[in-house]
Amino acid sequence: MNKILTPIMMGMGLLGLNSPLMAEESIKLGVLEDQSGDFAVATIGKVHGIQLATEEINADGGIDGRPLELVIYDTQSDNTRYQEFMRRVLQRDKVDAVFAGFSSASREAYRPIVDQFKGLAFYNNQYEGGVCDANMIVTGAVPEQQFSTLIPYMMEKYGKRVYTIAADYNFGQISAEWVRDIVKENGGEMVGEEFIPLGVSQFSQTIQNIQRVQPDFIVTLLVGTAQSSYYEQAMSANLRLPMASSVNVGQGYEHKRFNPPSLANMYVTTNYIEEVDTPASKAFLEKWHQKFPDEPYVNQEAENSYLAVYLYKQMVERAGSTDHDAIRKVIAEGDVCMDAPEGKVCIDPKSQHMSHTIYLARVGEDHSITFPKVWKNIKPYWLGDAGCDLTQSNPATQYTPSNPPSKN
Amino acid sequence: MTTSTPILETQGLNKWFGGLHVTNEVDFRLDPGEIHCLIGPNGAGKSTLFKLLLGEHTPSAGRILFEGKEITIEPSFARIRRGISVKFQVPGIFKELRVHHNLEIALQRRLKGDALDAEIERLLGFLNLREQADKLAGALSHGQKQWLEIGMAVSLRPKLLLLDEPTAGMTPDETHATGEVIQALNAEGVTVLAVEHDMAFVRQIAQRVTVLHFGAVFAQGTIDEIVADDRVAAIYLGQGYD
Amino acid sequence: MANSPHKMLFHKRLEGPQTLGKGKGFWSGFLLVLAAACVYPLFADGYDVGNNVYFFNWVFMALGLCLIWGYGGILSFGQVAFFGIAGYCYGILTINWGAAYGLSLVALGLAVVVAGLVAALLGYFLFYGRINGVFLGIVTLSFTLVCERFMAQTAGPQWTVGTARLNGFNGMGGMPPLTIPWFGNDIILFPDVQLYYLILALLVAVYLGLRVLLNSRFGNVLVALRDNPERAEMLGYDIRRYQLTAFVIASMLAGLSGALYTAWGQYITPSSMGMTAAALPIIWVAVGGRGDITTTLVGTLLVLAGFQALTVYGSQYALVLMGALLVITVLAAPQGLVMGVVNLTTRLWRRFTKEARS
Amino acid sequence: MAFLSELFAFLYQAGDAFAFLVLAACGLAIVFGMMGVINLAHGEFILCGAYVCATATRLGMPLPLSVLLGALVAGIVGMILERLVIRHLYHRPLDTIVATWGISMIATQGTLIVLGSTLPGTGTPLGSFTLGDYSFSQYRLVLIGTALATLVGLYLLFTRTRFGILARATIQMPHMAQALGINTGLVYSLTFGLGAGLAGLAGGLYAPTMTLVPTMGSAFLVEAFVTVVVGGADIFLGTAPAAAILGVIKAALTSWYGQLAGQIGLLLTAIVVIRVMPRGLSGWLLRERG
Repeated sequence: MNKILTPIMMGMGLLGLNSPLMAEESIKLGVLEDQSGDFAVATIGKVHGIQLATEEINADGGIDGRPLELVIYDTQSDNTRYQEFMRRVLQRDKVDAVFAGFSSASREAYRPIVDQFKGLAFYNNQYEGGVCDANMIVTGAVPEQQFSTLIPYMMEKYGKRVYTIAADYNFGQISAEWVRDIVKENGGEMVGEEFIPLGVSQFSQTIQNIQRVQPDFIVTLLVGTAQSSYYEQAMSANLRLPMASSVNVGQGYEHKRFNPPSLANMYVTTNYIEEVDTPASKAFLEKWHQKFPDEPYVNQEAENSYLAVYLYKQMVERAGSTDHDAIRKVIAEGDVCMDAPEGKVCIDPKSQHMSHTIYLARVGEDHSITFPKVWKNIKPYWLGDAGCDLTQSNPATQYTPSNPPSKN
Repeated sequence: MTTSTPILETQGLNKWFGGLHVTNEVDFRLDPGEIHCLIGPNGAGKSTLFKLLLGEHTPSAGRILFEGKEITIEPSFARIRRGISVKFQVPGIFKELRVHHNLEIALQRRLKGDALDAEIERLLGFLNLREQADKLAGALSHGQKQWLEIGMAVSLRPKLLLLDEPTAGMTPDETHATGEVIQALNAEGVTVLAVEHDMAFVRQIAQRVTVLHFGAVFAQGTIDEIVADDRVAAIYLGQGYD
Repeated sequence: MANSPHKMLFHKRLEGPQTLGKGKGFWSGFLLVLAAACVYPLFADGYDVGNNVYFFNWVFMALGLCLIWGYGGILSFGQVAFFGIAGYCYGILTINWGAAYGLSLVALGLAVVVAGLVAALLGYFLFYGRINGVFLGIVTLSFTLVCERFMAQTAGPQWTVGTARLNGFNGMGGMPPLTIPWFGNDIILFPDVQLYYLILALLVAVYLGLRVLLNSRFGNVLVALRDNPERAEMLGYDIRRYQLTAFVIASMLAGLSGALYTAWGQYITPSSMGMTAAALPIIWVAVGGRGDITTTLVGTLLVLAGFQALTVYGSQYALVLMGALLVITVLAAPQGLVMGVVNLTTRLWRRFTKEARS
Repeated sequence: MAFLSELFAFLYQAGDAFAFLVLAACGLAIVFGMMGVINLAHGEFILCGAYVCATATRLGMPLPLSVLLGALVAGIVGMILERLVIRHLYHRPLDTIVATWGISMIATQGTLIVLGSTLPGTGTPLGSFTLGDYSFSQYRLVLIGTALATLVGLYLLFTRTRFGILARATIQMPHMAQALGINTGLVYSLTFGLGAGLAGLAGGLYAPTMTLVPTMGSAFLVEAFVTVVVGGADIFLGTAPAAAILGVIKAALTSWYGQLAGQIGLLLTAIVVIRVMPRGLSGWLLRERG
């Protein structure tokens, strides 16, 4: 049994947990995040967010008097590790809930296992949307929240000729589909759409293709460190068109990492970034930096992860147990809300996704951030409208706009 | 003798490597049952001719016939199955495998079960390698490696045996013994074509000799005729004839 | 050995020059380990059993790679391509057919066959084109990367086979696990005790089957052509055919791994055919000892368990330690760590018995 | 004019792809072609060059010097690794794959642990110029020029200098070279160091244009391998023409069918070329001479 305890002890060592709370039976949370490999840039903050929330909750008496315990594994940006460790936390460590996954592929890798063992998993990432699964709670933003705000704003401000470059996989393709539909609805025109395989780092040709058609603005849905080389290369070829994105800045804090002005004039919709200038946000940041003084950036996923722990606390306290059916009954009441650092958020009972405050962040010439617009209480409406209703049935499937739930 | 179907025949055989003409219009006949030696100075094209006969190179032009059937573009293994066998100049054995295992691999296409074991035993005795049967072939002495390879080549029961400098690196005694083995095989009906430098050895075994020079057939005849040919002496003198 | 009389053919083939381990000692040890493996689930929890099934899944691919690389001298960097192809096949077939009436087992078989057919096609191209050495490694690597990149962009709805969506980079899910029809009450093989016994049985069958194959005439030719292909050809063997056969068998084993993995996790992704995934089987086989299937089997299980433990306890240092393990293996125990240990103990044992005798 | 600017645009793209392939591949080609070592840690030498270059630039060193410093450091690291690891593996080419893979894992993850998940960039120097409808980065022209200069430099190095001649002699006839009193160990070290240094050069040159992360080397590796395989063992008769051909193929496919076609086309070209010319372009050009 020693084997199992070690990572838990490590987790607690980090949290400085030796309080008398230990006497009570603890609530265990599994944390599977990529602390090494390709995705580490954006995910280490997620683990910190969970640790910070856990420490605060434990200092405040735990959940219903029971302390929180973290079981943390490094999934190395490797899907097979998610499969191994999801089984481990559910079967061996018998955790009450799991916070897991950065890439959608990793989520799809562990989802069958969560479903098999009737686990409860929080996916705290912005993603392409569409997961309709009773065992999943998604706290990240989805395309309808980010694009239904961003694209009309951009079209109004810059014009109706739009060019999309997107990573050539599910996230990019589905997001591009959303952009296409919204552009059409608003009477605009897609003058180009280009999909870039993951791992591509050379963009001269793409830059030329864009120059050929002269769009009013570009939607950049590029993912991964190799693809983010695009901005530097576009800048050096003097391609200075306005850009719109749902994925940059808010996740990989490119405006901090790249030399200005390569990201100048980029507009991003995000549910949180550390520049958000509200009292709640400032207080949150202060706590964060006290605990993790070297944190390079607090991104939207870090905040999602932080608030997810509090949401879980609220649901368990209202349900009076960690039992999943009891928790889902609480969700079905439709008022699981909290005041998060970003503002008020609520869980939508139909899709178990979350409503957000959406900030429009604009990157300036010197890579400073301004917020020309803020939308409050933007709901994840699409899944519910399309026919996913987890209070009625659990299809445990991921839908896309071109592959919606069958209505019957 | 030339009236019967030759066991091996080449017609107008040519091979170019880039601009290099290494086999030049070679018309060559080998009669069944003879021991024939191929000589010529270094770079005369002997090895290339061997490789063409074995199918390791494909000719640029010309035909190769074995027992009257065309084999010009047949892959090597198919030629071996027709009854050609070869012993390479650098011993071609399986160095990482044990000696008896080498022989087993050579024999297993023809024999199996007890007959295979018996034949391995017989060959080990014949090759004087019984004590080394469980050694790795790579650990044998040079002479023993040569013998092992001859054993493997012979175990295919070939009709035609190609020998590429079979006595290279051997002591005079070993050389002589090798000659006797070749003659014994020949007596059992195996046709032999050997590339050889050692003229004493050629004299010991050869019934006919072909001289190659610049890739072409330069002279052909018995060993005495060849030795008497001043032109042959001249091309060899240019090369340092020993 | 040369004059050992031929015993029963099967027995003779189970042990021989190409495989380590012979005689009563080895086989009683083998039975002991097998018995231990059989009763093990009685003493372990569901997680450990399922985790072991996960490890077993990969061993088939490692054994296949050992066959072509260790015995045939052909380093294929692309075995994971067949892993992925069979995995996707299993997914497509079972999503369309369902798992009733033993159809999931039929799908497993078909997936392996498809992997074999693709391997036959690619192998024909390679071996009959006389491509070998490092070039073969690069072509097979390119092949698997093409497969990966192609599958990664199949997220759109147009990439659907029957009712199965390929689903691009996110991977295909939703296929049923292996299911055995049982008098109207199907046994669903979730990664637990039942699946454990099925995979264990398969593993024993494949292991013994490979031993027989390797000690047969086929195995003889395979090691011969690794050692000296020219000589092997000049003994009348069509070495291309032997290489191709070995490659197809190895690829079918990789396919078996892939289909089992897909059934195990109900999930398969293009990353299974990526660069990192491609290197893993080579690491297992190299560290274990590619020269022998037993050391490969043991080594693969040890490396898999070791790397997992490193990831659990070594956190971010795991990858560094794995890398160091590889470099040290290659430098200090070129035949593989397990093989090195075997050799060392044999040597010590000989010395010990010699001293005891004198 | 429109036609001319389109033509220039295409040539610029092909040249850009060519430069990337040449710079990514030439270090690998030397190590593989001359020493028979498959260096899977090639990408990590590129990483080393890029990181050193970026750091030096941030500390105020002019970019050309930083690039050279990156190449130098990568070269020295390469020589050390040759001494410690590669040297013991010359007779086991397949084992070099395994060992260098291990080194690559250590280097990538080690960089992540020590230096963090990313390094700030330095920005691309020089400006842009406009021709017709398009504007182009001037730095890319510098890259193309550097690629050509590197090829010329290597040619001179191997044909005109004592090191080059000794290196070729040593690698073709190691025993003979040893008998002649050449320090063959040193020659091997220097050759491997040269390969690593060229990788570092590529890293330094591309550092301003890319995101600097520990895994950045992998962006180069596959394309470098494809170029070397298509080219075969000889860098001048192989790598350079292969890079040119592949550059044109990639630029054409990317411009007509998108990036995916460019990527897959590159890999398929490699497979077909190997089938038709098992020893690469240079093997085909020098075919069967030996």
